[in-house]
Amino acid sequence: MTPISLEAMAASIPDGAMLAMPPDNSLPSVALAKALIRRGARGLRLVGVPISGFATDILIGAGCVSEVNTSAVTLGEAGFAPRFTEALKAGRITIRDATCPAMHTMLQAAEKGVPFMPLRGLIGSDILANRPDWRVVESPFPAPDGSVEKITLLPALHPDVAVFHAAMADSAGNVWVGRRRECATIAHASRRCLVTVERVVEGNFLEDERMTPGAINATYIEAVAVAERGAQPAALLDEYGFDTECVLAYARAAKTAEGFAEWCAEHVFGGQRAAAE
Amino acid sequence: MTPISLEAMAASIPDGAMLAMPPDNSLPSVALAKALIRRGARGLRLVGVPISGFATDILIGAGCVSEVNTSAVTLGEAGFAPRFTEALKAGRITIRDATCPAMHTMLQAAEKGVPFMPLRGLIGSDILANRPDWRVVESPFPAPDGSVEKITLLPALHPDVAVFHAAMADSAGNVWVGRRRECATIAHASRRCLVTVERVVEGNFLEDERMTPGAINATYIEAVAVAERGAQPAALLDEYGFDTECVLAYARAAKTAEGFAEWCAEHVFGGQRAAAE
Amino acid sequence: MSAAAGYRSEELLAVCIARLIRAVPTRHIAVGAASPIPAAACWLCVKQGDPLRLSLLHKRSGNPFTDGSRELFDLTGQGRVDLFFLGGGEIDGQANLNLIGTGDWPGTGVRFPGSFGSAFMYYMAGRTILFREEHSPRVLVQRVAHISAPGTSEPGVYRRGHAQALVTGRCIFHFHPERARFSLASIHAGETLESIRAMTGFDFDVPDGVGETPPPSAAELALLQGPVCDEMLETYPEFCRRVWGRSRAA
Amino acid sequence: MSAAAGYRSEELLAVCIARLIRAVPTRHIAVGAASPIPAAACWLCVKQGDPLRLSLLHKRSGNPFTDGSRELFDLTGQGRVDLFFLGGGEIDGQANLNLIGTGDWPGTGVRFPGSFGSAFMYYMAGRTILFREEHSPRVLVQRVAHISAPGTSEPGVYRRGHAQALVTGRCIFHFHPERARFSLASIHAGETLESIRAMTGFDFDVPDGVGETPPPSAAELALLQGPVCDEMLETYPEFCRRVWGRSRAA
Repeated sequence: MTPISLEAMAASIPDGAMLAMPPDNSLPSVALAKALIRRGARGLRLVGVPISGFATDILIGAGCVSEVNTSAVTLGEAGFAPRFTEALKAGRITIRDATCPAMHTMLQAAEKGVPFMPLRGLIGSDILANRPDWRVVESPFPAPDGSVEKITLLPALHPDVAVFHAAMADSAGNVWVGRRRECATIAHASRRCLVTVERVVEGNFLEDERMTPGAINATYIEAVAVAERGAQPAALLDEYGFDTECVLAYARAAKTAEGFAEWCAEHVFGGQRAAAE
Repeated sequence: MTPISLEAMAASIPDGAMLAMPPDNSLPSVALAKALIRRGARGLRLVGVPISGFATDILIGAGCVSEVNTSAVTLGEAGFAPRFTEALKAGRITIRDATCPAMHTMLQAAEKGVPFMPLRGLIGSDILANRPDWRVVESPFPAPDGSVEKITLLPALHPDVAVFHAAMADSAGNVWVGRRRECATIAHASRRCLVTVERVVEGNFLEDERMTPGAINATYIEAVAVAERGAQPAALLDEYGFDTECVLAYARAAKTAEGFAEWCAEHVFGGQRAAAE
Repeated sequence: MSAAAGYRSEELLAVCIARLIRAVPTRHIAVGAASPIPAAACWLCVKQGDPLRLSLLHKRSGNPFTDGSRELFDLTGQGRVDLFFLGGGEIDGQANLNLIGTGDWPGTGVRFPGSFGSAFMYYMAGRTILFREEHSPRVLVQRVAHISAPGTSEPGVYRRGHAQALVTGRCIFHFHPERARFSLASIHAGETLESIRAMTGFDFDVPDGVGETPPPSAAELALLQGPVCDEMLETYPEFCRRVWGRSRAA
Repeated sequence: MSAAAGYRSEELLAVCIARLIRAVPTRHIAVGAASPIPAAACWLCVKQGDPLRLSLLHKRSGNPFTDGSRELFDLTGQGRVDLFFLGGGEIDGQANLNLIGTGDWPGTGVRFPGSFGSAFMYYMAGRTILFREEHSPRVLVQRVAHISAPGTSEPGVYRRGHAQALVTGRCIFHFHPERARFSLASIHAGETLESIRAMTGFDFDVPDGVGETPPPSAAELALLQGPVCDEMLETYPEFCRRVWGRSRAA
């Protein structure tokens, strides 16, 4: 397994691609999001797994995004996602609102190779009223009280590319995400899977009973790129924590387009130049 | 977390209970199956996850079982399961035949708290013709070729008790099953979960990023009992292998009711007395 | 006001929520992306000795979920979550929640972050405590602009639970799903029925004998400032710094 | 016969299957609870240098599945499995498989172990090679007593693949889903068209020029007896002992 460069990975994602990306508590590849900004990606359709965070906001701010299919866009303790909010108001992006288990359900339907899966809840929510792709049916199985149950069927969602940041890849191209199994779900559900990692280690996780439960088989992984601290400012398992100060500073800067542009110049473009020196 | 005794665990499973048990390659608690034979359990309804193996055959042989809901009953390389075959012919047990992903699907529907999940395949199989609890519907979503797709909905299956043998429990009552995640599925899908383990270790798997991906949270676990080599003759991850000689000897002995009774006297009742000395 | 009373507003609200938790037998609480105050309330119950299991979605080390982020929803679908917390950019008198925004869909006025798991959890948890510190006519409205999650459901829709109560910075309401209305339960110090009415955009019932919300006890405050804060430092560093002036050791 | 020919029957069959694998571009093969002969065929292709990915359900160390035993079926549902193997207690001329039994449902005559994943994998894998060593009128029947998995499907049923071929101890048949019939492809040494007809319970087509199945080459035999057996010792110890007289080091 030979890693490719981060920039080559970003170049392999075409404009308009549908990208599944986990949020800040779940191994986002902020490194790849920044590389997509540097390559000037356009028209990306982002899928929140099940919500969206920092990486989504910077991609929106940089004009890379046309649509977000998610349950929320948030910077957590740092508050609302400023570039998302601004772009939505300005009509530059479309949001398809969902609720967390609906995102999981649509991705699991794709993982299982079924055209749809049911989910309770939803009925009576305006989320449902605004999702013409979801269908309310009468369950052919009686409800626990014997009555006829109305339930919503959600179609399988097949992203073009799953993107996340794993702790490690091994010599066989397997990657290790620990308990963050939603990364496995999107790897299974998506047509392609691109993974940035902190490091590549010798050996094969599948041969090690301690490592294999947190591993995703190379079967699903198209390419790996090394990006040290590639989830930052989000956390990576027990390796590094969430950088609250960094996100608070971003939230302040990104209140305006100018502030965002300055932040980007330093943290997206400047950072790369510094790293290349 | 204080382990209970194997015999107390067997005593807590009432006659007639529906038990989900993984097969020989997936951490069966043969120790608890033997304890159920010793306690003289009756009318158990066994669920194969997704097939059934050695533990199922000995429970059937000992007259503990009224029904098996499974995709196959087999001793693997040792051939047909002799007590299953004999009991089925004699009309002492009922089998509800399924196919492997159907078992997984019914259990996952219970895990997800939905009344049903769809599965492709099945249509045209006599398995479906003999499952009045499964329903063929027209999918409200068009097939890939745009036509109307017929698909089968399978109802959620909620076993009364999930039973398996884990490598370890920790001080907090979490158990570790490594890559055998079907054990997590039945723990989630079942009303109760009883686990035998090789050993109890200090600490908390959930605090250890390396252990937590293979752990099942104590939330789902009602009780743990220590049973060394409790999966034998089946394998336990990298700790011990499948005992082919033992299963071949069993298969030969259990061809007749007398042979089975002798095998039981030695390996189910005798083994206990020897261990108690 | 609160400072003069010897406790902070956040502490009173955590204690209010803890009392609501203890009012109903509760084995298992899940805490999602909610405000840190409900998390503090749960830890307070634990530190008071209740045999509660807490599943904290945003806990980093020792996170209880080993089956990915869907496990919280699966767990709740299974009926294993007795209590969940929700808030809302708008909450109306029928306990409908709006986490979407104001103006036309999808929030052309003010856009909120989104609905998170509300459109499932509100139906499937055993009960829900609604929490919103800001108590004003812009938050507590007659009718939400958009329903992320409805307060009640029509027959034929599987629903396991409803709102138990709504805790705000000014008072506590109880919710009555059978008539889809709130009733005033207690009024925090410094407020009156009239001030509550003025700041609430929806109608609510007022039973006889509504009194003042009891303040936190010294024991409750000591627990909050000590062992509860200890548990929260990793997940809610900003909150702990702001409310209790404490930071995590490096 | 085979012994006289310098190879074992199992070796010929593994080589036959390997050639069928290589006849179609194949990236990924899953091997379930099938006989060890298909597993040997897959390993033979790998050792011959094909860039094949093998997912072996019953491999203990290095088992490819990290999402539990459902992963094989999910993987196949996703369309990532190009080839699977199935057998059957009975196989009929329309490629219907019976893994249930004979007599009335559920097998009051001879009861087989059960259908395993056949009622899904046969539809959802890119293609299936059917394998059954016993070639007799009791196995290859005009019409199976019960259908575990049908050879073809009606319109409106999602189906990705069908049987590519049926390999037996006497011959190789190709399957033609558009007419739901087998055609004879080659005859193993020692058999004739007449002997095949006599031992086959179903009708099949006989194209012009059906010849003898080519025997394993010396290179194929060397690979089977050496590196292929090495890979199989852990999962199929009985088979390796019986066919190649080899046991695993303790």
